[in-house]
Amino acid sequence: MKKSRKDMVFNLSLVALIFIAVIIVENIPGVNPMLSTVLKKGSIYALVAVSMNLLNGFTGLFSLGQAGFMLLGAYTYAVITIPDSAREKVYMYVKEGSAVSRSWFDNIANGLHLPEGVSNIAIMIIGMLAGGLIAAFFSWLIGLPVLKLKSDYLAIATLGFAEIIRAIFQWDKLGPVTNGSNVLRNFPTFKTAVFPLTVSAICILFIVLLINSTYGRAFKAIRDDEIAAEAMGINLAHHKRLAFVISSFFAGIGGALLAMFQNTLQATPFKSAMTYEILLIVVIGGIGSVSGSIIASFLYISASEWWLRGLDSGKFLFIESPAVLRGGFRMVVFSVIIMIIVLFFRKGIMGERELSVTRFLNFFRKKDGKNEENS
Amino acid sequence: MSENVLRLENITMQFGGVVAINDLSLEVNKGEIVSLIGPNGAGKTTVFNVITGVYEATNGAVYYEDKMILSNHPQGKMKKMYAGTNADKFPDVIVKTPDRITSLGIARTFQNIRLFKSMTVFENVLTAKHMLKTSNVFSTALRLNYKEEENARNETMQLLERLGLDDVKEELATSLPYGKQRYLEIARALATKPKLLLLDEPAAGMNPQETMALTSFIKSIRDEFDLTVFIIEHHMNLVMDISDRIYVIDFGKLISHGVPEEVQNDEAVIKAYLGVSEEDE
Amino acid sequence: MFGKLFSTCLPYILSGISVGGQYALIAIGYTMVYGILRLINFAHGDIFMVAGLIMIYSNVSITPLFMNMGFSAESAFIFSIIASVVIVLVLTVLLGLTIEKAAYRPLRSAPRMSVMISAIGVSYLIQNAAIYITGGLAKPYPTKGAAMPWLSDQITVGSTSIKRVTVITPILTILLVLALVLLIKKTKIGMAMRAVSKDFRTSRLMGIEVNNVISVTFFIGSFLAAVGSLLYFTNYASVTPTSGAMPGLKAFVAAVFGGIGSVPGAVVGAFIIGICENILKGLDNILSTAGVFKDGFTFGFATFSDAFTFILLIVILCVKPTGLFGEKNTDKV
Amino acid sequence: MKKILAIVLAALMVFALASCGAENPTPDAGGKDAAPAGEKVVKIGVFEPASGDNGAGGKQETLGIQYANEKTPTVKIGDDEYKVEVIYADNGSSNDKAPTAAQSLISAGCSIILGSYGSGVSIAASDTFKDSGVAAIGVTCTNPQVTEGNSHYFRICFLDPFQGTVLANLASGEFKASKAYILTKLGDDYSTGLGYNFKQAFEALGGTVVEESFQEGNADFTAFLNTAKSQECDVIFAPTSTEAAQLIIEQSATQGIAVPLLAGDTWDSNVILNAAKGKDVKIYVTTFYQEGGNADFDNGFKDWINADATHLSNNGGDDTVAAVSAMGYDAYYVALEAIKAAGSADKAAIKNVLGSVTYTGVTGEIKFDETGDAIRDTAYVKTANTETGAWDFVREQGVN
Repeated sequence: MKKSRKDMVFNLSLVALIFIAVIIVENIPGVNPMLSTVLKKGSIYALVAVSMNLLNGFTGLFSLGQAGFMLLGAYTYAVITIPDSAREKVYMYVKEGSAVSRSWFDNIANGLHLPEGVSNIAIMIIGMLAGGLIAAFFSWLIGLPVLKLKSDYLAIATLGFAEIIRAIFQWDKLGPVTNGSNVLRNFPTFKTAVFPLTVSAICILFIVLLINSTYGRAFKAIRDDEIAAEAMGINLAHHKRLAFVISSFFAGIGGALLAMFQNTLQATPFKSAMTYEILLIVVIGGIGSVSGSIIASFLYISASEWWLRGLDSGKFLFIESPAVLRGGFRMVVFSVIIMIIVLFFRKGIMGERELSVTRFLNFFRKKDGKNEENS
Repeated sequence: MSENVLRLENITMQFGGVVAINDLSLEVNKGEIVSLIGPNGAGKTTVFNVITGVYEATNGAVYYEDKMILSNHPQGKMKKMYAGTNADKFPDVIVKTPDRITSLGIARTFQNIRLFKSMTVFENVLTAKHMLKTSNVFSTALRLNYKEEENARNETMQLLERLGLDDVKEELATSLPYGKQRYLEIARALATKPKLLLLDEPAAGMNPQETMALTSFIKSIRDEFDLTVFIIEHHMNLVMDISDRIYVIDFGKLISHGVPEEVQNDEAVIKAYLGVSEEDE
Repeated sequence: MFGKLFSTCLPYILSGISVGGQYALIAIGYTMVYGILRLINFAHGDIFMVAGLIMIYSNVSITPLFMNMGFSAESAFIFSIIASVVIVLVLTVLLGLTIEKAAYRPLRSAPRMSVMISAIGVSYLIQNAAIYITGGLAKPYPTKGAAMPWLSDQITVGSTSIKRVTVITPILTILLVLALVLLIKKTKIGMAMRAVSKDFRTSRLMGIEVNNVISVTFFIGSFLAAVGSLLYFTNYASVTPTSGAMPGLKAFVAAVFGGIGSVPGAVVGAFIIGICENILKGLDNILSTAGVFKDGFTFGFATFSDAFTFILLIVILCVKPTGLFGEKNTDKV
Repeated sequence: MKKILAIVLAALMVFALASCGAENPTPDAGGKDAAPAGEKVVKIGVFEPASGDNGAGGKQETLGIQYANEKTPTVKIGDDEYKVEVIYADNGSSNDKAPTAAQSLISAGCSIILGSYGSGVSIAASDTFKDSGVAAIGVTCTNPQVTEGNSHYFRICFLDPFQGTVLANLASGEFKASKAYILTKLGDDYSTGLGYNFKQAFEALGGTVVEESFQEGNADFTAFLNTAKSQECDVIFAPTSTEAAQLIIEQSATQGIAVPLLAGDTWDSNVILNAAKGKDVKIYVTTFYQEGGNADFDNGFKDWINADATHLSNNGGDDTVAAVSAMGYDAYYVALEAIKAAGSADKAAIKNVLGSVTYTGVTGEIKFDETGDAIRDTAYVKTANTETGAWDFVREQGVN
């Protein structure tokens, strides 16, 4: 009890510290703006990775539908929140124009005399929640047939589901809602990394609380041994669906955040490669570790978007060799690192453990001890 | 006076062309300890799997506290292949998943220990308490159910103390010695607050001393938790010691039943056991 | 009326059969590996793509060799194609075996999820390496001019003109499959394969060299993928690093549809998927020819030509999880 | 073992962070850092795809910029001679990679951005440029949505409505077509946008259209071409990337498609010429520049391409001058003009004057209207000569 409370205080103060640091860093002129980009994308991927971990790591359901649910969340968000004044331009290739309007919200906001900043935040939150709920609803629907399937069949069925969703969203008959395969834009977006960090932190906190609750134990029981879990009175279908729906809800929110991050939205990038990317983040972080997924997300995004970019453009650290370090080399190095982790460090960074102050201290204490022995 | 807790009627379990249980009927009365024995491959575990809903019986019905909880008759392809009897006796089809059976008050242990590998001893037992919770997923995540959670933890602690597992409660379940793992499985089953406990070879792998301890342990929990116990076992000493009544099956068929002495002297039983070993060697 | 409808449908069906044959050759690799290792070899589609790239690069580098030997440009090209075909087959098989050895063998006792993740990682690696090597651009397959002279000739079936490879593909596929079925049914190694797919551990106890059997499986799978790649890219003459992903997934679905582990099942499934997908692409046209769609109305079926495969997958998994020819496995409690 | 690994990993991270700090310096420090001996540097960012579906086109556009940079590596601001450093970022032809690629240019301290080939990525990166206050010059992104409603995105090429109309005029005038088949790629703004504009114009001219679209990664176009054939369309319009174009050309030759294939500026590439060579196909494209339009540029560019194997392979293996290369070349000089006009390397100053910059380049006179679009009223129509494997000039075509 005492130990876990100590950890909680530690973790919360760590989160608070990070927030303060981010706010300070973002406001210092001259600090590399790439840092802010990495924080934004990293926090979004952290949320999506943790939600995938809830399913794959904690419940033992190997689902590859993450990109599909993100797509649902992203589109719902965009379609709901584009201001009516911009719709005509956005839906310019759709004969019927946009079938959705946000006048209901604008009327309420005007009626309440909300200042623009507040109403903007409000519609963003409504849009995100709607995105999460739509994703959750579809996951419930698809969960009815596919959750009965065993491991790899489930994986391939959810992968297929994501592809189906992508095709539906590109269908021109749905143009008045989805704008067909054309780009959606002009929806409200965030400017600072504080917004996605806050949203992700709240969502991840909820997931952590869930994992540590009696439901979380039931999920882990299903992962460890389905038959024993069932014999202990845990309804498999119900709990699997619950994990699936909750995971998809947060994937939907993550998708909405990703739409904001990208400023524009199209269905094309939400393909299986995106799911694989998130899965690999989960693997690097450690399947079954929330803090692992978070650390891995930030590491992955910083490395791929920032630190290793030099590998593509001929200059990296002290090496200058345009013939070898050309376009695509970064991703080759990256995938080799991933394969090494998958093959030789199968537990990833954290294994199934979580970041904790006691373990942190023990780590150094033991290490010191070792050093003493050596010397 | 002796009230039925569990009653099987004409249960037949057929996998493809193989009849694993053939027209088996038996009953377990309240407060009794009843054993199910038979040579290897006789279909004992299959009986447990049928009772707990893991397998759907091909034909027959299961009653719990005189209420029909499972019932089936040959359907579809099985209609033609069915090799058993009494195909028309059970018109109803009642199917329940194992968790529903457990929530009725029937808990079980497994022959090949199935603990939750990644969890500690304490968590293993606590997880079994999940079934009894009344709060929904949101209130649990937001910790609005803290009273219930605390109760569950306290009860788990008591249970561990009673079974002598409190000193290892923070250890990983799979790191325990074999015998303790068996006790943990029983503790986990007890955590669901059952009325009927199904034990699948609880003494497998134990030495004579341990087996003796287990015998008295089972008797004591029966009294303490007001249980009825249905047990599959190979250790004859334990069976003879503990059982109020014994059922013997071979090739899925009931070949004998009665109090220990009767069964011990039954020609059919002796033949079944010796016969099999002859063929084996 | 029906004559017109038939001539409208025919080209779709023909290209469906052709692409179905190519899917079939990939699907066999999936179904055999899954049958034995219970592993979806996500990298299989990429092996197929790499086979295409090997063809391109080896042809480019070998043609000058023959020219230096004094052959005319024309014949140098043809010799080079023939030599390249051999190189493609050999290198693709080597790649398949290497992947098995490096990425799957070390994880043989690991949980299934780990192996699958490793497969996804390999696929990721191959695609990224291909992007690096090709510079991310589509590479034209050597079919032009005198190259692949016989396969890419035009022939006329009914009223449609198609490449000869379209007709050759299904025939070659069926011949290869017959040979493979014979191999599995009649030879010793085939028997070992069947044993391993039934029960991994017991086979090992019975003295079967399981690792050898698995290697043979990967050998056959990669070989057929290379043949499939030759046929596929002769038809669709350009290779991109992601060329293998979709055909790979579709071939896997075909394998599931036909009943995973069953070679004839995979072939039947592949043809069904190939034909359905192509008909779907032309369904708007067919329906308006038939008079069902009037006044230029279209539904946009083509949008769902890829998604259809997955709809089919989900339906088959829900209705008959074992596929058309699959066998049922029950878990023991 | 684990611990050592963890420590090594942590050390690597710190190291990487530190080295990046040095490698991607802040805009102010940039000049001094990269160029020793007090040389002043102004940075131009090139936001182009080097991989993905539009990789081939993006590389050719980049070549034009590279060539221009090598020809004119310095710019005079006031009295100071500044070195022009070109920074490249690959947007992977993909909208989800675009914002980070754009951000990497900004964090490298670019004063102005050129690109991108492909409208979708330009739209996706637009807000990133806007937020940082840097101006961007679209080289060949023709979708109206790129410049519309903002003050930082300019472009030197014509727009889809213009190009669509030109092509529709061509179809109905030159080929007397009354029914057109339009094949676009799902999720590609360039493709769907141009397809839409063509349809509008063609229907206004009294024609009818059959529209279909294909999924990304589709390799089998025979089904689509069959539809075009059996619907008896007089012309096929396929505004696609060159990747798909190769396959469309190859397969329409096999299917014996006799009607002309029409396409927009993307098809003006030697990839198309190579695919069409020796085949029985008729291909017509509209484009920005006709090889031979400026002999000095053509010869210089060809020599430059032939001198370097990497350039040659980036240009698709031969020395054909793609229109996008010429456009890239011009864009670079427009950027230099803007820097000169601003009199500083400051991105805000450049943005303010960019709208009023005029320049006469190899592709003609470049002048911006109030939305930031180039004022252009002619396009060049070319046809692929399947025997020589070169473009034949057809004519200049305007809207009327």
